[in-house]
Amino acid sequence: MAVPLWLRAAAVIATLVAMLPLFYLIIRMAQFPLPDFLDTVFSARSARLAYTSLTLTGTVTVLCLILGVGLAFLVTRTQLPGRLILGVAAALPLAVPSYVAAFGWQSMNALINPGTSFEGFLAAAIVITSVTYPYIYLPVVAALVSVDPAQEEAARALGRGPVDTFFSVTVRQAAPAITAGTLLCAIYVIADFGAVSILRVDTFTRAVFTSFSMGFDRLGGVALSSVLLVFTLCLLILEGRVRRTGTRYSTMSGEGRARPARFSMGRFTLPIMALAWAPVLIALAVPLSALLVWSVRGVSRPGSLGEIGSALLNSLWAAGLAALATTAIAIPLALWLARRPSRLARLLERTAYLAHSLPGVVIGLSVVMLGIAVLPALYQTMWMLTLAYCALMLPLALGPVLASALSAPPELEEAAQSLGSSPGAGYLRVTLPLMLPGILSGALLVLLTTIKELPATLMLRPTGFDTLATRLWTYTGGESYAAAAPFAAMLVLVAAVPAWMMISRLLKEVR
Amino acid sequence: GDTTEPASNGDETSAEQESLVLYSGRNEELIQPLIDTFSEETGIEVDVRYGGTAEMAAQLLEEGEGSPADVFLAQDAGALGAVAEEGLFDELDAELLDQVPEAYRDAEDRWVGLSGRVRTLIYNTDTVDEADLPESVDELTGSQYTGRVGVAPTNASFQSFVTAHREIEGEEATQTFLDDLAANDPQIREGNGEIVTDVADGVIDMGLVNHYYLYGRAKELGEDPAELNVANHLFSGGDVGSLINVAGVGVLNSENPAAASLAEFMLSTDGQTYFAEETAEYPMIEGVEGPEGMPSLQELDAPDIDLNRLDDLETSVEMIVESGLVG
Amino acid sequence: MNATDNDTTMLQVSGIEVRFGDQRVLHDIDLKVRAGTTTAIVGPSGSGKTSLLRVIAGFLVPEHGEVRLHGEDVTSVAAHRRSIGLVAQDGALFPHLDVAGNIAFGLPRGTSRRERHRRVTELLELVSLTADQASRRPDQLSGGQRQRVALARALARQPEMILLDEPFSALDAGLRESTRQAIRDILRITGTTTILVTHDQDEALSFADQVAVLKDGRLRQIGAPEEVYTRPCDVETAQFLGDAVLLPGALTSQLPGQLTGKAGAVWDSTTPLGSVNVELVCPNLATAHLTVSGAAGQVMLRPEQITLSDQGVAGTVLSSQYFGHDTTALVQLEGVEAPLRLRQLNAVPLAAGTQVHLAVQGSGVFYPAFSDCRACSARPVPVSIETRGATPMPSFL
Amino acid sequence: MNATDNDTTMLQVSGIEVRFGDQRVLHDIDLKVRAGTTTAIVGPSGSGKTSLLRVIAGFLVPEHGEVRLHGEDVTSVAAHRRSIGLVAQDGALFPHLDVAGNIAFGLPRGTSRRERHRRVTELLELVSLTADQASRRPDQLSGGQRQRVALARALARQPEMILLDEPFSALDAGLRESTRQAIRDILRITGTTTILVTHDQDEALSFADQVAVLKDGRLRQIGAPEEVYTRPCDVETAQFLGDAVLLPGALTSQLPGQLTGKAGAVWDSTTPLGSVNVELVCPNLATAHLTVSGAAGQVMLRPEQITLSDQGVAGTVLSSQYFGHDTTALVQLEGVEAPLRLRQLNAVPLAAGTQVHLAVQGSGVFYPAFSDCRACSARPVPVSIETRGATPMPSFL
Ligand SMILES: Nc1ncnc2c1ncn2[C@@H]1O[C@H](COP(=O)(O)OP(=O)(O)OP(=O)(O)O)[C@@H](O)[C@H]1O
Ligand SMILES: Nc1ncnc2c1ncn2[C@@H]1O[C@H](COP(=O)(O)OP(=O)(O)OP(=O)(O)O)[C@@H](O)[C@H]1O
Ligand SMILES: [Fe+3]
Ligand SMILES: [Mg+2]
Ligand SMILES: [Mg+2]
Repeated sequence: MAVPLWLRAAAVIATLVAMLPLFYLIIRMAQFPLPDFLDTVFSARSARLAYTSLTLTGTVTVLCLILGVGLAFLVTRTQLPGRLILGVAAALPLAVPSYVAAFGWQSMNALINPGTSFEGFLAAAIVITSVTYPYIYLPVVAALVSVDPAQEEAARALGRGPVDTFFSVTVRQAAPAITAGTLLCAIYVIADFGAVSILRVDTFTRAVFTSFSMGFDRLGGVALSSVLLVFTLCLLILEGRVRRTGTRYSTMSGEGRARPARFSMGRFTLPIMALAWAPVLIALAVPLSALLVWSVRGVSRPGSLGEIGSALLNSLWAAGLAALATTAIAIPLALWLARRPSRLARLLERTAYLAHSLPGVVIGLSVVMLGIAVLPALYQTMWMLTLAYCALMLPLALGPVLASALSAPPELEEAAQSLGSSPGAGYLRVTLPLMLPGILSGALLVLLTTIKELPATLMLRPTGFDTLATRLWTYTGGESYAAAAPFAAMLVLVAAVPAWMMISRLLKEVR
Repeated sequence: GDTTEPASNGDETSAEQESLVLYSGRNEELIQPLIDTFSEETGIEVDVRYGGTAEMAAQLLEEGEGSPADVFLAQDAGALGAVAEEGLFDELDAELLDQVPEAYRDAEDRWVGLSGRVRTLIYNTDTVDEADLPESVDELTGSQYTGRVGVAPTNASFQSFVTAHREIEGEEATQTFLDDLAANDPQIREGNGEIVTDVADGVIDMGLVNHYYLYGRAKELGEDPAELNVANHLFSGGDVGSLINVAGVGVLNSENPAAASLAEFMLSTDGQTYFAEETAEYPMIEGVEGPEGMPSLQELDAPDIDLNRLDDLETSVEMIVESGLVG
Repeated sequence: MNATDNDTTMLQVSGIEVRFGDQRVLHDIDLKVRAGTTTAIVGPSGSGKTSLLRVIAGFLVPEHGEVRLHGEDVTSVAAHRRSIGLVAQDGALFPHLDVAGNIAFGLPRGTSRRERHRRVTELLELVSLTADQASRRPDQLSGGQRQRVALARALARQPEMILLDEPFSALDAGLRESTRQAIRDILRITGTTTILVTHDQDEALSFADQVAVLKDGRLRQIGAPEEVYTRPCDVETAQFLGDAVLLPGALTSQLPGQLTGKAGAVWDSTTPLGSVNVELVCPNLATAHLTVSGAAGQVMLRPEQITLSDQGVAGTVLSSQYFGHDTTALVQLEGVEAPLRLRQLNAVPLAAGTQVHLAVQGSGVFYPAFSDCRACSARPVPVSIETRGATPMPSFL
Repeated sequence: MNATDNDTTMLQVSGIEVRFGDQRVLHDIDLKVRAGTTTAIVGPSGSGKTSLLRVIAGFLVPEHGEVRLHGEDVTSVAAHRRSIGLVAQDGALFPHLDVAGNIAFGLPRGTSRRERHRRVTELLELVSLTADQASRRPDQLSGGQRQRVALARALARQPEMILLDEPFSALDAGLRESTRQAIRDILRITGTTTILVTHDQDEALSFADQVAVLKDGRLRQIGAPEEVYTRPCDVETAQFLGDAVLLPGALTSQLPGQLTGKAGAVWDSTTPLGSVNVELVCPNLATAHLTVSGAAGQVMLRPEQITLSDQGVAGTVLSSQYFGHDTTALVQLEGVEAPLRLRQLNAVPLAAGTQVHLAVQGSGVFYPAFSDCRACSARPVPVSIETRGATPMPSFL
């Protein structure tokens, strides 16, 4: 069915606005003298950084895949005792910012093995994996919950055992979700700064940051960012290859489907439970107990409850606005992609991922330039901050919103028109309500990621506007770990709420 | 303060002018109480943005002339130099500048130091014998220190130190020093704070930091600085290892008289005493006590260097990168 | 209710042509529907039925041709501005609204709360649903109930015309017939002009006043149900509308009272089942030289026209199938290649190998072996496993 | 091919009981299937057909009862270790594999490449698919082709037994019959024991050697197709298997040669259509006092048993429906409340208002008005719009 012109226009405008920071990068790159650019980009150091970045991304992504898919399988397809609690707990590490996790691991290491240091490639891989795997786990749970169980039964009736069936049939059905999650996860690793800087692994993103702090070399930072974009482009092309076209609309009737068989683990129950719980517990317990240790050991005390309260409210306000705006941008683009994916629509979608792979400081600087040059009145207001968040978070919202648009049957829009609704009213009265679960998931994901965001927030927040993340930064910067602890705890707690909401909605299906 | 410029639209100017925007690259915990006192005393409202010194400098450079900032408070002279180079700072009042020794301010009067910090070698008193400590920073490349020294090469203080090294010892000697240091299995850290923590925890034996980290740690732990298991070691004989650097301030919008008032306040006895007490840094004006347990600014056998020349960070950074200290 | 004027043409579709890319999906479609009547469009899967409906509803703009409602050209009027209701195959109920919400969806925007309630109650009653069911969600309804809600929703707007796209195919056999009857009654009561798309010929024949047969994007035949079933214009149509027995035959002499070589002429013919009266059906069959005595072709009979009779032609039963209400048997005649099918009501299935004697009741249809008719293609159709007809035996494993 | 030994019991299911939470879905099911035969399980939606199939396939472990294959108890053997193939309603083809990949999926793991290719080719041929179609994706196939791929995939494993869960319901009427016939032929050729689940009684009656009627989780009747159609054990079963004409009746006298009050006894009865021979069908109907002369009840006839006859009882035609191959008419008799339906083959529909005279052919079935039988419930069933039977007229808008 045709996509109304205004909808396409809305999608283009909204997405372009969200993509403005990318233009900055291009403008800045053009200003950078070509020989210097080439020198910076094609140097031995670059090669070293690229090698580290790519191996770290590869390692973390593989670890996340194993962890994410494995946990999703255990939660949705087995009779493991307590699998629902496991299911919820496994999503919560998403709430832990990578810098808090890295600090936490270091503190715990100092406590347990005094005299040793916790740093380097392996440490970074472990820490980043521990907070990134939910990017794969969540969509895979969603996909596994909706995979047609009839196919699994067909495989079993053809003589295949449970594990065999999972790998030869189930995983293949969940493949689009898995690749999409893997993409997000890989891009996250590429753009992560907090953990790699604390754990001292030299990646490209860290190099971008250091070129800002070493000699205030903006252009060098920008030049290096272009390499990040190239990495992401490669990933996007790779994912585009793997991603299957052809969309399946969900059945409208909602008739009770058979539930997938859930396997008993027999005598392996205990070892498997241990294996499943270990990473989840470690990912959660290490940073949380570090916070506890901080607050017990230090003498610095946080300000009043009021300070925590206002930081919390500010966080929620900023992240809520970001979630609202980002999903609002994602909706027309998702509808367009779902109904009539033209080349332009697909291009816009891919571009959305590009910005997500840039370090927050680059996005921050680009919005600074934009604000000063174009909209000085809005500079350092919530609007500019929200714009930066939109640019950073769009792919997070786009994923679930697009999935829900794909599963909202287009026939219903025609039905609405045949009942006298104009196409626009049809979207509003029928499609949007049906997309609500996906819109909610997207908004929640943006919300919880925005709460954790720091570099762009610091640069663009209205003067005097303190969020949990900036407060945490203030106190850790002043070495006041005890004062920082409640903010970190609050940050994890607040982010855990959307994480919990998302996963519990999914797990309703496998109860 | 007085309005130097005739008010353009009549009536409500003075109330309007009594506020200013401060970009602070220094920590809020440290700065905010001082600002609060300033506001109380002068009635001038200060909107402070806090951020990292480097990120703020980048942001200021990006904002250019359109920046809403009136004053920039920076952690180190290099950042001030970078912003000054872009021509974003206005000239400061000579009367104000005269209070500060020439060594600690910009030659072209674009910024002024507010507090001084000394590079030291912090060491763990349990694992290191005082006698084993080096006389000069260059000795750290020796084999007896292999794998024992913490360095934060991406930190601005370290970069300023390298710049000073170049000024005093020459480019070649500096490159050799950096190469040898990099070859001596240094313990690379992101910041000074981490080096101090690791020295105290016994992860590493010693590290190149600023003097006041010791005091910060004592404060956080609620202990007497002298009781800690870490101590500052000063290089002697004007060794470049004990460079004195400053945190300072520059004014971006001198049309706002409140900006000058703030700089003035920070260089007042009250302001300087605050810095000395809170951060254990060296005050810049005469008549205010320096940190307890440290030699005074005059007593310090500091290298003879013009801080104005520390703004050429670019070459230093190149050399650091070249040496491989930064990945 | 509007549109009860029985003598007007409600809808006139002419010269419609639709393409998807290179593929022409509808060719030169002409169709006239009178107010208050029911038209069934039948045809195999992919023949273009849904496309034609979408042209009428306004979701598809044809390349050529025009759609007139009450004589007014609406070809380029947007779907929501035509007074045409559409009921999709599975009802397409809005899953986020309850039954009452779904029905009220079609009411005009300004309708007051009270009026809305009144209309919904009225419509619920019309489709025999209880007030208790009004607050259910679509997924709590049975298939038949869902269909009726979809119909009520479409009727809420009081459209002049309603289009039903295979409304019963999702229902099981038992439900299908009762739902079909209920809906037919409702449409009669409200006097709504209806077009029903189906690929079930039983449904088309029993539901409609007029049946239009679509094949490969062309309208092959339009007529009353009895006419298209007993006098299909070509072999394919014959096979689509039910089991067809095809016998080689030759015309012998024309029966008196008809024009020579014209459609409607009745001839006598010889077939392996003896002498059978046959009709010439194609209106375009104006080539007299094909319909002379001795002209060869195919004679089409329906299996229920073949009866057991002591004086009939002898044959052997190959197999038989029991359907409860009737039984079919495949019988091999001497000298005829393909076995022929006969249908018996209320009979015990004939055992394979039984010797039977067959006679013909009523008249058949004659298709000349060669025809230069352009409208229909009366060549013998290759019988594949997909078409309704004899099934080739698969080769052994 | 395995399992061609015709005299053995392949599958024996006994005392099966299945619960979902509080709801008992299957009650005490006993079923015996002989090797090489085809059994159809019919029943309305929700009656438990799929659940029974899932118990047999091993996807559902029953609360009570056991499943025996070749006499061996497999009740708790995992699904993939039973040699039972399953073809789900929509085929459940793997969308990520092409046709050949889907078929090869069922081959044993160690199969060599060449052998794999050979078997796939063989199976493709068996289900009449071309090599060209082997590389298509499932979504590029028509519904009928998909069903045949699903069957080939299930047959690749050479299972002793194959379970078909409503395999034809997704197909349109034309395709359905040809696919049905093709699959029946394949199953016969391979000698595979088959259980077919359906809610289409035509399909059950024409496809199977044995029909089992399931209602509300209980097996109501098991028997040959003719038996369950002509002698259904109760009114509900009668209505489920086709149109049923129910007349009030009273027994008059038993015909000689049968045991009094036993199943199979034939009596004479009086009905509004005159004297009709009726049979007593329920094997549990051992209560002689209910089957004495004068006992009242219902007489069930099939519409095709009622014929037009000059000497018959007079009635008025209310309406008639044309189905092509046959025509049904609703006739109102004097003094009988519900109109009765009659079916005519090869006839012109009777116009409403026509006076007709009706007679009965063959014998009917008698259901006593009250029965204390526990196995079946021979009470009159309330006729709703959902059940196959007369449709109440909806009230006017
Ligand atoms: N959007 C489209 N793009 C390209 N081809 C189309 C499209 N819609 C339909 N077709 C093609 O047009 C032809 C007619 O389709 P249509 O849906 O009208 O058939 P139909 O008679 O309704 O079939 P069915 O009984 O299967 O519903 C088919 O060959 C189909 O593949
Ligand atoms: N997993 C389940 N949980 C709870 N109830 C179930 C489940 N599966 C089936 N049921 C219930 O069991 C009953 C029998 O279901 P079953 O699927 O066996 O019926 P069926 O005869 O196959 O129906 P249909 O013809 O609609 O396929 C139904 O009432 C259904 O709602
Ligand atoms: Fe009984
Ligand atoms: Mg269609
Ligand atoms: Mg079922």
